[in-house]
Amino acid sequence: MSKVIVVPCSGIGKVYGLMAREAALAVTDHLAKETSETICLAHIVTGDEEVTGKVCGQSCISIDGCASLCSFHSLEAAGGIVKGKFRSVDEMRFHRGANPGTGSDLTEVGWQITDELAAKIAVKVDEIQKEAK
Amino acid sequence: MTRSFAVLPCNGLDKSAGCIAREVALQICEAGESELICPVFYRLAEAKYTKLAEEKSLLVIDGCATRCASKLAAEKGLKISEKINISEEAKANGLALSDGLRLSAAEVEFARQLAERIGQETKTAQQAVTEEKLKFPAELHFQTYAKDKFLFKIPDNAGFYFNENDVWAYVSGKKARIGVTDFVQHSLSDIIYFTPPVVGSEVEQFEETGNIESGKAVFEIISPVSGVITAVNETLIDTPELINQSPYEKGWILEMTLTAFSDDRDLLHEFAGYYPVLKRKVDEFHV
Amino acid sequence: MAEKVGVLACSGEEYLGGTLSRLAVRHVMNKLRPGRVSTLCLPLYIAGGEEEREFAKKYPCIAVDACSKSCAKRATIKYSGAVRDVLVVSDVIGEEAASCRTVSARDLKPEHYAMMEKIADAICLKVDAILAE
Amino acid sequence: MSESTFMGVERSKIDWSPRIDYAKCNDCLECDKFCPHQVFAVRENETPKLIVKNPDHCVVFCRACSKTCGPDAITFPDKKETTAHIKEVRKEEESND
Repeated sequence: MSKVIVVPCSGIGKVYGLMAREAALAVTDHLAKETSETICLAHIVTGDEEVTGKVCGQSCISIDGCASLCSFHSLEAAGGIVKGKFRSVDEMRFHRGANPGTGSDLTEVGWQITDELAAKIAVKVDEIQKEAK
Repeated sequence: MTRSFAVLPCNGLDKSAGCIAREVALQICEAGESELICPVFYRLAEAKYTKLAEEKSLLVIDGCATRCASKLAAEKGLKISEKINISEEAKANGLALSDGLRLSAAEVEFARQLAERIGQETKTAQQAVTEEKLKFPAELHFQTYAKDKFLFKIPDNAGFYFNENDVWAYVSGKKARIGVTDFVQHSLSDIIYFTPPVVGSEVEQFEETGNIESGKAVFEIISPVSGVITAVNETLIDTPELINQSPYEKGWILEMTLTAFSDDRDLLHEFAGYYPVLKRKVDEFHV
Repeated sequence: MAEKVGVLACSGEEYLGGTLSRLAVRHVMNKLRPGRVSTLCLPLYIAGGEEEREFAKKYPCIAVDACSKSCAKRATIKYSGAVRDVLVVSDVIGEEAASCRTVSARDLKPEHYAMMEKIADAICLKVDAILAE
Repeated sequence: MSESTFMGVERSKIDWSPRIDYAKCNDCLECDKFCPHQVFAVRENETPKLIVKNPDHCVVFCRACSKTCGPDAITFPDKKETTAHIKEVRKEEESND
């Protein structure tokens, strides 16, 4: 069975981009290593045949920092079937007033929020895999 | 007939205002069908209380200006239908709150009267203001100011007024729609919370009417005009990012019936006056 | 003379080079050349980032790519026109390091930060050259 | 940021800034942490520790810092009086022009 493609926005300007990136890596490197993988978003943006071939028609999860939904839109543009749509900024609503860090470094609470997000994404990966069976 | 609410009091035990908020809440609940939301237990019983707040109209009782109960409601995405603030009520009634945490006789009486008033009040303000509909332009025309990669858009349609607190009002007849300018949304960046004002409440020019908050800061929405609030953009409670995406259209904050526009106008800019103010702010305050 | 330079990192999620490109660009923007550099979000090109596209058309831009796929460069050319210069991370720190699978900031060691600084210095050389034109 | 004018009136002619009631203030400094305009200043080892250092940096009609104040130690001038004062100054300046 093919792996679920998990793509974060990695937005460079804000901490939310880093949180999305780290949540994606936690899923594809640890929590759902066997069942998910990531692909460079920059590569998807170029629209190369090589990469659209990998994404088109596949189950994907987008993890965006903010409401611009860069990852989501780029995955859709490449023909991916986005079955899970997450935003790190939404997690902040459960942590009012918390300082998650900067676009370069996360604080302890920033990592904690990122891990919570990663856990939710891992559950979604499982669901998508079960559905596929 | 007494009205029935889901009552969310601040319950703060470290101040007399909090203790009075608790007393008012208890009295309202004892007098009728209203039910209490315990702010402390809310942390553990989210589903129960969220359901309750959806079934009944929500009355929020804040003790002091910190307004923890309102903030809790906003955080949980609850729609507030009425709101009172004990410190403000006390001030309006000429009652000086004591420092002690046990209620004085005067405070008990104050709480009783307040509870009675809320239980019986009818929403006259709200009923009175639904007659005229606001005509908002189908299409806005923007002028922009670019700084680095940021584009600041300002509508130059007739009918738009701005205060120097970066809040706009679109005025049409007796009605106005209010929102924040592009400068606010750019400076705040991703807006995560919207604390709405209460429909039916009366606002004076330059009074706060709700706030919005991002990871960077809280922004008080300072009303450019005086009036009675007739509508709040409720979609912003769940999707406050609409203010970032569309501050003049989908991200509008509230509508009101104007009460003193000819006076208010003296301290408002039209596009030509606000545009240089915005430019100066953008140049000074790098986003 | 240009007053500002736009810098785009590929921020690739698959290799260390992507992580370092992202961090190095942020380092240049915040610490080494504050006020002279704007970072642009690559995936915003697709998600409708009018501001990013317009900036890239108006100001000279440098693409910082992790590998020879040059996604940042090619995406910028596709959506905004030209790039003024390109830095390929693997040219600075070597192919092997750039294609290492360590991607998360959780796993970065002092030697990775040393590489990041090397890349940042190389970006500064290019920024300065454009600003001096 | 400090704004040099408000509605065309020199900022220094408008008396709008937080007033701290030191009998209530508990030096929690939440107001200072909150305010992005450096209105307050914190002085270590001095009494009072918290002062209003740059009153003219305060955004006219903003009262947001008072809401961060647990002990309710911050108040602001009367809004109506301030509004009337601004209108008056504007009128004076117009007639001088």
